[in-house]
Order: sequence, then structure tokens, then C-alpha cells
Amino acid sequence: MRGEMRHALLVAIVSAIVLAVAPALIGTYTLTLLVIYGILALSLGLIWGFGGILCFGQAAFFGLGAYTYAIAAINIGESTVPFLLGIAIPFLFAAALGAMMFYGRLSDVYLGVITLVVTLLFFRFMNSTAGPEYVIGTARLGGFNGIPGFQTLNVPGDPSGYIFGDAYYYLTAVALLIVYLLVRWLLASPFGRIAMAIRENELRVELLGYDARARKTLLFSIGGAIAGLAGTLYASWAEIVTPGMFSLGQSAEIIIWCIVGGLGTLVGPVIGAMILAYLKFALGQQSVIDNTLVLGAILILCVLLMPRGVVPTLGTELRRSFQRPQTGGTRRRPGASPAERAHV
Amino acid sequence: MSDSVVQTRGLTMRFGGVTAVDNVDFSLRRNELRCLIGPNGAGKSTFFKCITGMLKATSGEVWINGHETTTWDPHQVARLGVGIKTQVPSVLDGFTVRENVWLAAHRVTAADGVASRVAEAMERLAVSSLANSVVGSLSHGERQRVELSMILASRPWLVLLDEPAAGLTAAEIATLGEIVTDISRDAAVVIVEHDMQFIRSIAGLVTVFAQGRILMEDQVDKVMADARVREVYLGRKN
Amino acid sequence: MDLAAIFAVEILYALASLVVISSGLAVVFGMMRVINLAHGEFMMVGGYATIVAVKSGINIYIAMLIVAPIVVGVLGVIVERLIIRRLYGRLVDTMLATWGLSLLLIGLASMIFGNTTTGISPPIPGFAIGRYQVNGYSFFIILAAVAILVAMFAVLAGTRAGLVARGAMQNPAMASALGYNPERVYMLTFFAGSALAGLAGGLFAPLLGLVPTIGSAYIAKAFITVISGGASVIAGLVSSAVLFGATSQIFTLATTPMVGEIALLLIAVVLLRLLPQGITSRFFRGAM
Amino acid sequence: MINRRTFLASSAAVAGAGILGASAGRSLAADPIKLGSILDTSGAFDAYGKPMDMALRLAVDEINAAGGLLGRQVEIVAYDTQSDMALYTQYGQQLARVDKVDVVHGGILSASREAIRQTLRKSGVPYFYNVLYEGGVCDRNITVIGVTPSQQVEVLIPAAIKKWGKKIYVLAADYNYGQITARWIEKFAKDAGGEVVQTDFFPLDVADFGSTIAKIQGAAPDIVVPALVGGPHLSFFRQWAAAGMKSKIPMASTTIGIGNEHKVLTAEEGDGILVAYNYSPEIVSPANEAFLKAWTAKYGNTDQIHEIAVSHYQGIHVWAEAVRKAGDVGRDKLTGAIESGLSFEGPGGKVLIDPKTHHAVLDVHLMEMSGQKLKVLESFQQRQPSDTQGVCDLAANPDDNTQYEIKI
Repeated sequence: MRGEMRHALLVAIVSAIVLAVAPALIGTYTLTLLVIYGILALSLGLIWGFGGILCFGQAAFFGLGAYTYAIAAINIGESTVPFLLGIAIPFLFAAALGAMMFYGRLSDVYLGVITLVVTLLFFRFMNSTAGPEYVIGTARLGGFNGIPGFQTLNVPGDPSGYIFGDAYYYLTAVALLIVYLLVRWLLASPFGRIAMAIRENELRVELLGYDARARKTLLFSIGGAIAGLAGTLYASWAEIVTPGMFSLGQSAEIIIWCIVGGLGTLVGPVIGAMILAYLKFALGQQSVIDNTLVLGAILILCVLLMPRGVVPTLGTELRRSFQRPQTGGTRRRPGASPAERAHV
Repeated sequence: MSDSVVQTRGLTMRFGGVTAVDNVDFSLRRNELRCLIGPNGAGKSTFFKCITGMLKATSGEVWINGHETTTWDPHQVARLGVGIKTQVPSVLDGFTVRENVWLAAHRVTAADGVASRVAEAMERLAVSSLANSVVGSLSHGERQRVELSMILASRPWLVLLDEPAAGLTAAEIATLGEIVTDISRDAAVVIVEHDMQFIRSIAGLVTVFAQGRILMEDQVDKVMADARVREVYLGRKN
Repeated sequence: MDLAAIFAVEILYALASLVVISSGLAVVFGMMRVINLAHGEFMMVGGYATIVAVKSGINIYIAMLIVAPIVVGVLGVIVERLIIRRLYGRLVDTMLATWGLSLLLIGLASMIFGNTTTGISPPIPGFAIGRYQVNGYSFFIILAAVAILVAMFAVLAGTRAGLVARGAMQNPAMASALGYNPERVYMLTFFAGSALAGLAGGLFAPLLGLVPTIGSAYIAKAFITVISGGASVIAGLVSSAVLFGATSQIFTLATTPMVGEIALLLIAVVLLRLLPQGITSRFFRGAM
Repeated sequence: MINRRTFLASSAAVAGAGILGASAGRSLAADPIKLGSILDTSGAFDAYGKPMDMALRLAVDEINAAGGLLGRQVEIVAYDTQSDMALYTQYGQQLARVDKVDVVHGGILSASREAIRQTLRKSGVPYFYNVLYEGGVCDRNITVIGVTPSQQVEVLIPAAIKKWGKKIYVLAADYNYGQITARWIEKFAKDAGGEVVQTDFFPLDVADFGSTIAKIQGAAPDIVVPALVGGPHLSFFRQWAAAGMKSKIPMASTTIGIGNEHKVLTAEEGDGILVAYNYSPEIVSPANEAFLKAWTAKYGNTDQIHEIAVSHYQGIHVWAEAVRKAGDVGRDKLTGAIESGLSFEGPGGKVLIDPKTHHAVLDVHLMEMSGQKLKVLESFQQRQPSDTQGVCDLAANPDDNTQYEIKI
């Protein structure tokens, strides 16, 4: 366990260096979004890759975090409380939704459908709030056009001390590193072990006297809170929130990040998110070929050629090329146990 | 009655039109070793699942150690101090043996005692040498032992085993007999089993199921000699 | 009274269109446990195939009922050979690959057809019930839905191919032991599912403003209908189409389309919470 | 990184960009002026965006062929936002901070405009939004060339009432544009002695209107007014015709035709629908003839031209006029020129910028769809954007920065 945390710290330090150097190559404004998407991908990577919960509606928590922040910021002004609400509300909502699903013993694809439908519900509802009757406090929900013009993140206690530009990038980068380390710590704790055990064999864990439903609900809620954090950061970055955040496309994109990056790892989804989001950004600067077509082709090829994702595939290749034959024999299957998974 | 640790009253389980368990009254004393036998489809496994909470009975009651557990979930039953082994070895294939046993010990032990508890449980089932192997790579017999080791690590006073001898070699069955006898020294044990050889080797009281009901209940030798049992059970089993 | 008749037709039409939209997805999901997220785009391709065929002088009924299913069926076989075949048993991976496929098809269609394709008009004129006009083509859709269900039932229950298909789905080993190649069965099933998607696209082409992104308007509805129906292909499809179609249409008629859609989604959530394996896990169990 | 800075054959050397605004004017005369473009040219809204992109490139070609502006060539820096609002924010920042463009033209949906408007205002980059929209934006940094409800609805609804009767049934897209336009329809109907009997709002992905058509018959209006938007909504017109309603209840629409929808519908489905826009290819004027000729020369045919492509084209020329008049591309002088009664004779008629609102005074043509074309019935010269004028006065409040929801 201690070894895992040491490893996680090493990953965090390397990432910190990469994140600190990155602005030399890509504008911090774009980088900020990549980092926010990284946090969002991490939230699904945690509950799907380690908890075995396939959520088709991670976008619901992302959007909910962003809307909560925007609405609270309009009503309150100073950003500290809205920021905390932007994490707390998705956490509570995920807890309620998770309890409903897990205590109902919903499984695999049906769980996927419920989360998808809930996301669609948000999408539909938010899209239909253009009328003046949809107001929370002084905040108009705005329908399809969303909510612009709210107070963006400020230095706590100083409403005019906006955090923006490079400073905002470093703030999100630090947030990503903290979330990563916290999640690593969580996974190394007994709670994390048991969560992974539930994914492996829910019945066995129940027969040992653990309440799998409560634990899955809690894990799901933590995933919701992290997605909410990503949404909150996004709101401050974009300075507008729109129902598109709840869309099917947004949900699917998060799943794709995880698949392309590599499920069962934490770094994988983050890297997947950053690569694909940057690709989308880069594709928008050319008009030779339709961008939708390119993204579709990439997705198909990834599923067919690298079903485990970029990071685990690269990891295996690297390990193979560095491994000496005499140490290879007695090791256990790569990527199989929690201890092994912790390396990526 | 009062010293019963497991008791069912009128326990009935129906699936659609089929009654798998039909109005069964069953009772088990503290520290007793009991075998449930019967031909395929006699309802013994369904009965087992009703006791463990994996199935919820259609009607009737289940009492464990003074609690009515009829509608409880498996984890609640387990929390009473009940160790449960399912028919197919239910282990965590992606985890190592040590991690598997740790999971069982963690819930019932203070943090500083977990390591020694894990070591002790692995020692008793002779899986210590496999401690760092991934369970998915082990043989069927080894996996059965890992599962039993997990049950021991959770230090139960009641152990429910569903066909522990299934798929084991003769030598492994002999070892299993010793293990079960060892377990039954400080816990009540219920075993659902097909293998008569194995049941003989652990002796004890036997309950015979047929068509969802209890046909008879007696010492193993008497049961073996009974004509009705031969007819419904041994007859079909050759 | 006439208005009530019109409303009844509309409710019936809503059920029928759900059946038409979802049937292809239901066959593929029910038989193969594959969720084809490119289903909506398969419909879109069927729509374009119909329009192109009609524009080149082919009779509209032939275009809708024959050309569109064949074109999309062939597309389905190609997709099955190139992609799906490699992913059997990996539900999530197939969903992702077919989602990629849907993007690819949208991209291709916008490059080929652009965004302004003149559509075709329905071949059946509207007619009057009392003072009110009703879309004659609605009846054609209702008929088509009934025909699709009857055909599906006939094939599954009455033909050797249907029997083999059901057998292969339940136990591939047994089917191959009996001398049937499960690979071929899968391929034919996917062909049938795709052809049904193509047929749906063809049938709706005269009612839609066809654009490359039209598929997304259907996929969520079809997906929810099929999953909520559960494992039995026909019984599941019919029961959930009736439930969802009637609910959403009644709410739409009584209030607004938005309320209708939200009612549909809420019912789906409640339904799946109560019947986590779909309607046919509790009712009509063992039906086809 | 793929970059499309070199779209114009003429832009030879790309120097490391000058600083923003005024200082750019001081840089070498050989430096091109950078025009940032931000449009959805793929994804769900590309039916609107692709022709706008074509119009932009045509307009810039014309400007450069005429010797450029202030002796400098105009260079396009274009981004495809793929119908994704997050990309608007991203590219908006990219244009303002990295590419340091001199002006930005683009944005299609109101949400996309709001996603970049504040960024461009903060960075001091003048912004032109050249699309028909719901009105009410009050910001000195923006110039709006598109038609607003008062200009359009004020012409359309009274004409329809006069022609067909008083009872109106409104079908509107369920977002800001639809909501606000529906209120304008109600107001102008009342002013003309008519009445809106029912208004239904539709989420943007509704494609099945069977129940609506039944409901409309229940209400038995004299006129149906669809303010529907996007591909799925187009199905309404087809289903309406299929139900045989076309001969029963006539239609007047505030939106159909903007994205060339009249070419997607067949003539039988579309004929007779009344609309009012700034542009139709059928307009007879020297400016339009020249425009159609230039478009044909560049793209082969005129099929893709639609209302907002022309708006976009006019917006770019208005900006070019302003640069010429200001003698500078910087925001301050440019804004001065924009507020000096600037005008441009475009294919849709004279475009005059109202200094108080930065909105355009435009000709509006009442048209009827006929044989997949927009046949002009009557022209209304120089309509004021009176909706926005009622709430916005930039001369009095130069620091205003809101989108007003106009009280009716």
C-alpha cells in the first residue's frame, strides 16, 4: 500500500512537471480545458474502471456542477460558496440516483440506460427553459442558449479578484493533481480495495458481510462529485453554461476518453481526454475533411486495434521491451491485481 | 428449540408454477455438523440460498441465532457471523490469495490484527505458499481452499457450505474432510453435498430432501440403510 | 367525435412508428446482445437510398420497401464482417465501435449529400375524417408496423432459419454441433436487423426533412424502447412500444411535445427501476 | 498544429502578428489584416455555416481583388466549431489571444454568440454577428447585420392577417429565438387586429408532428405561423402537406428558407408559404446581379446561397467600409466609423448601421415560396430594428453590455 502511494506520488510529480512545461507548447486557455476534461475523464475512470459501474450519464453530473455553479454565482456573487455547491449538489444527486439504482439491483446495461435517460431528462428539461418562468432566484435558466454572464471564480473572500488566464490554468492543473492523489489514496484504502473486489465478484463480497450496494452508491457519488468539480471549473472557464453539457454526445465523449486512454487505470482516461479533446480542437482548424468522420474513424480503430486503451497497451509494450527474461517467469499476470493496476 | 441457531418454519419457495422448497421446518443446534442430501432438483440448494439470503422465500420464516432473517440480504446474514461458500467457488479471480483472505479478515478484525489473522487462515488451509499468486491462475482445488480460507478468516460461528467436494480429486476430498472436521470444532456447519463418500467421512446428522420436502433426518448410517432414501436418491444416482 | 378519431389515429401511429423505428435494433439486440448505436444512421442511409432511387426514376414503393432495406442490409453485412464480428460478447466495445460508425456515416453523408437534399413526398394523399384532415401515410406506417411484427413472428416461429437463429443465440455451441455455422447465423441476423433499419429509414423518408444528422432524433428512443422491452424480441418490442408510444403521445396531445418526451423518459426510469431486466422479464416470460 | 493562415494565395509572408487594435495599424503596410472567422462548418448546424463560410471567402476575395484595405491584404483565420459550444469559447480565445486578429465575424446560434461576445469585448477585438436573431444585444463592441423580429414580423404578420384572417396558431422552436419571436408575433398580430389562439414550443430534435397537426385542426386557426429551426423541424412542413392540410390552412413562417429549407422541400410542399427576409436571389438590383455573378464564378452555381450567407457577406463588406472610413482597423476608430451613419449597398438592398444600437437598418422583402424559390411580393425599404432601439441606446450608455429581453 505504501509502495502504491509512493508510485502515485511519482506519477503526480512527473505530471506536475509536464503540466508546468505544457504552456510552452499549447496556449494555457486550451490547456485549461484539456485539464478540466482530464478531471472529468478521471471521474468516470474511477467508477467504471475500478468500480465496474458503466455510467452513460457522467455528463449529467458535469452539467449539474456547471449549472449549480452558474446559478449560485448569479445569486450569491462571491464564488466560494457556489464552487462548493458545484461539487456538493452533484455528489448528493449521484448519491440519490446511485441509491435508487444499486438498491434496485440494476445491473450492467440497464444501469447504463437509466443513467443515459436521466442525462436526456436534464438535457430536455434545460433545453426547454427558455421561457421567463424558469428562474432560480435571480438566475434565468435560459433554455438552449444557456446561462452567460455569471461571476467567474475569484480569490476566496475577494469578489473582484478574478482568477483567470495563466493563473486559472495552474489552479485547474493543481486541482487535477490533488484529485488524482486523493483518488489514488482512496483506491489504496480498504474502501478502494473492497470497491475493486465488488467489481470482481459482488456476491463474494456480500457473503463476507460487506454491503455492496452502499459502497457502490458511495463510489458513484464520489465520481459524481469529481465530475461536478470538472463542471464547476468548466463554467468558470467558458463563462457560459449550455444544455449541450448534458448532451448524449458529451456523455459518449467521456466514455470514449476512458476507452481510448485505457480502462482500469487513472492516468489513461486523463490522457485519453487530453489527446482527443486536443485532436478535436486541432481538427477544427482545417476543412479538408469532415471532422465528424475523422473522430468516428479514430474511435472504431481504437476499439478494434487497442481494446485495452493507449496507456495500458503502451505500458505492456514498454514493460516487455525492458523486461529481462529471468525476472519474467514468476511475476503474476500484468494488469491483473489491484497492486499491479496501481502502476499506471 | 431454544438452542437452535438456525431454524426455518414452513419455508416455501416457488418459481412460477414450480415449488422448489415446500413447507420445510428445519432446525440446527449450536456446534452441530449437518449434511443436506438429496437428488438433483430436491430443493436442497434452493433451501440453502433461502437461508443465506441469496433468495427470498415465498413464504415461511428463517431464524438465525434469534434474528428473523427471512428478508435479509446476504451481507446482513454474513454479518451475524455466518461464513458462506457457494456452489461454484466464489473468489476474486483478479486478486492474489492474500488479498482475497485480507478482504475476509478486514471486516471482522482491528487493523493491527489483520495480517496475523490472514496468515493464520492461509496456514490452516495450506495456501500460504500461494499467498502472492493471482487466484484466477490456480487450480479448482486450490480455489476451493482459498474460499474456505476466506471463510475461516472471517471467524464464523456458523458455516454454510454448498457442495464443497464438487470437482475435487479423491485426495483433495480426504483433505477437505479433515478441514471440515477442524472447522466444526468451533462452529456449527451445514453442508449441502452429493458425494456420499465424503459425507460418510465426516459423519454427523443427515437431512434428506426429496421433491422440496424433508424426507427424513437421521445418522448417516441409518439414512444410507433406509429404503425410501435408496429409492429417491441412491436409486437414481445408481 | 371526429377529433377523437383523429387523436386515436395519432396514438396508434405513435405506437406503430416506435415499432418501425426499433424493430431492427430489437432483432440485433435480442438475438445477438449487440447494441448498434449506428442504428439511427442506418435509418438515415435508408432514407437517402430511397430518395436517390426515387430521383432516378424508380417507383417509390419499390424504393422504400426493397431498395432501402437491401442497401442498408448490405451495408450491415459489411459492417458485421469488418467490425462487429471482432467484438462479439463485448457489449460495451460494440456500442463504442458502432458509435464511431455513426459519426463516420454522418461525416460521409454530409460530404456526399451536403445539407440540402430535396426530399420526396408521401405517395398517399391525406384524407378527411369528418371535418378533419388526416395523414393517409400514417395508416401506411401502421400497416407496415403490423406487417413487420407478423413477418418477424413468422420467421422466428415458423421457419427453420428462425429456429436455428434462436438456437444459435441461446447456445452457439449447440448450433454448431448441429452443423450450423454460428458465424453465418450472426451475419444473417445482422443483415436482417440492418435491413429493418433501412426499411424504417425508407418508410420515414417521405415524412422527414432528411439531413445527415437526422439519426440522432431516433436512436435514443429506439434504444430505450428496446432495452425496456427486455429479452424477448417481439413481445418486448410490442409491450414497450405500446407503453411509451401511448404515454408520450397522450401527454403530447394534452400538453406539449416537451412534456410528452419527459413523460416518456420518466416512465422509462420508473419502469427499469421496478423491472430491472425489462418488461418481458416479468410479463410474457418465455414469449418470443 | 495544422494552421490555415495561408488561404489566400496573395498572403506571402506571415509576419509575427502585431499587437492588438490600434498598434496593428502602425505595423508594416505589407502585413495583412487578420479577419477571424468562427462558424459551424460541420455537425448539426453546418447547413447554416457552410454557405456562410463560402460567402465570407467570396467577400474577402472581392476586397483583396480591389486592392485590399488601407493598402493591406485581408487574411482569413478560420475555425470550424463543429456545432459544439465549448469550441466557440476555445476558438474565440484562440482568435483573440493567440492569432490576435483584427476583427471576428461569425457565430450562428445565439448561444454561440454569447459564448464569444464577452471574450472579444474584453480583448478589444471588434465583433460582427451577421445572423437573423431575436434582438436585444446592446454592446458597442458588436455590430449586428441580421434581421431582428420587429423588422421581419412587423412585415410578415400583418400581411398574412390581411390575406387570410385573424386567428393565428404559432409553432416555435423551444429556445430563446422561438420564445421571443413568439411574443413578437403575438404583439404584431394584436396590432393588426388579429389574435394568437395557441402557441406550441418544440424541442429542437422533435421530428414527428402528427399530434400537432391534429391539435391545430382542433383549434381551427386561419393561419399557422411556424418559427421552427433546424433539420428535424423541417419534417413539420412535409407532414403538414402529407396530411393534406396545405389547401386548408395557409402558413407564414419566420424561419423557413433561412437555411435553404425551400430547396429541401418539394415545390408542392413549399409553395404558398409566406416569408419575409432581407434577401432572395430573385431580387432585381445591380448589386444582387453582381453578387450572383461573382458567386457563380467562384462556386459554379448559386444553390447554396441563403439569407444568412448574404447577411454574412454584407457584414464583411460593412466592416470593410468601416475600415476604409476609419483609416484604421483598431477598435476605437472603427467604432467611430460604424457610428457615423455607415452604409453599404448589398445584394439585399441598402444596409445602414444604426449608431445607437449597432444594429442594421435593412430592406425587408415579403416573399412567397414558389417552385423552390422565394418570389418577392412586396419590398419594404429601410426597416428600423425598433425592438432593440426600444431598449438600447449606446450613445447614452456607451458601457452597456447586456442582451435585453424586450418587454412587449
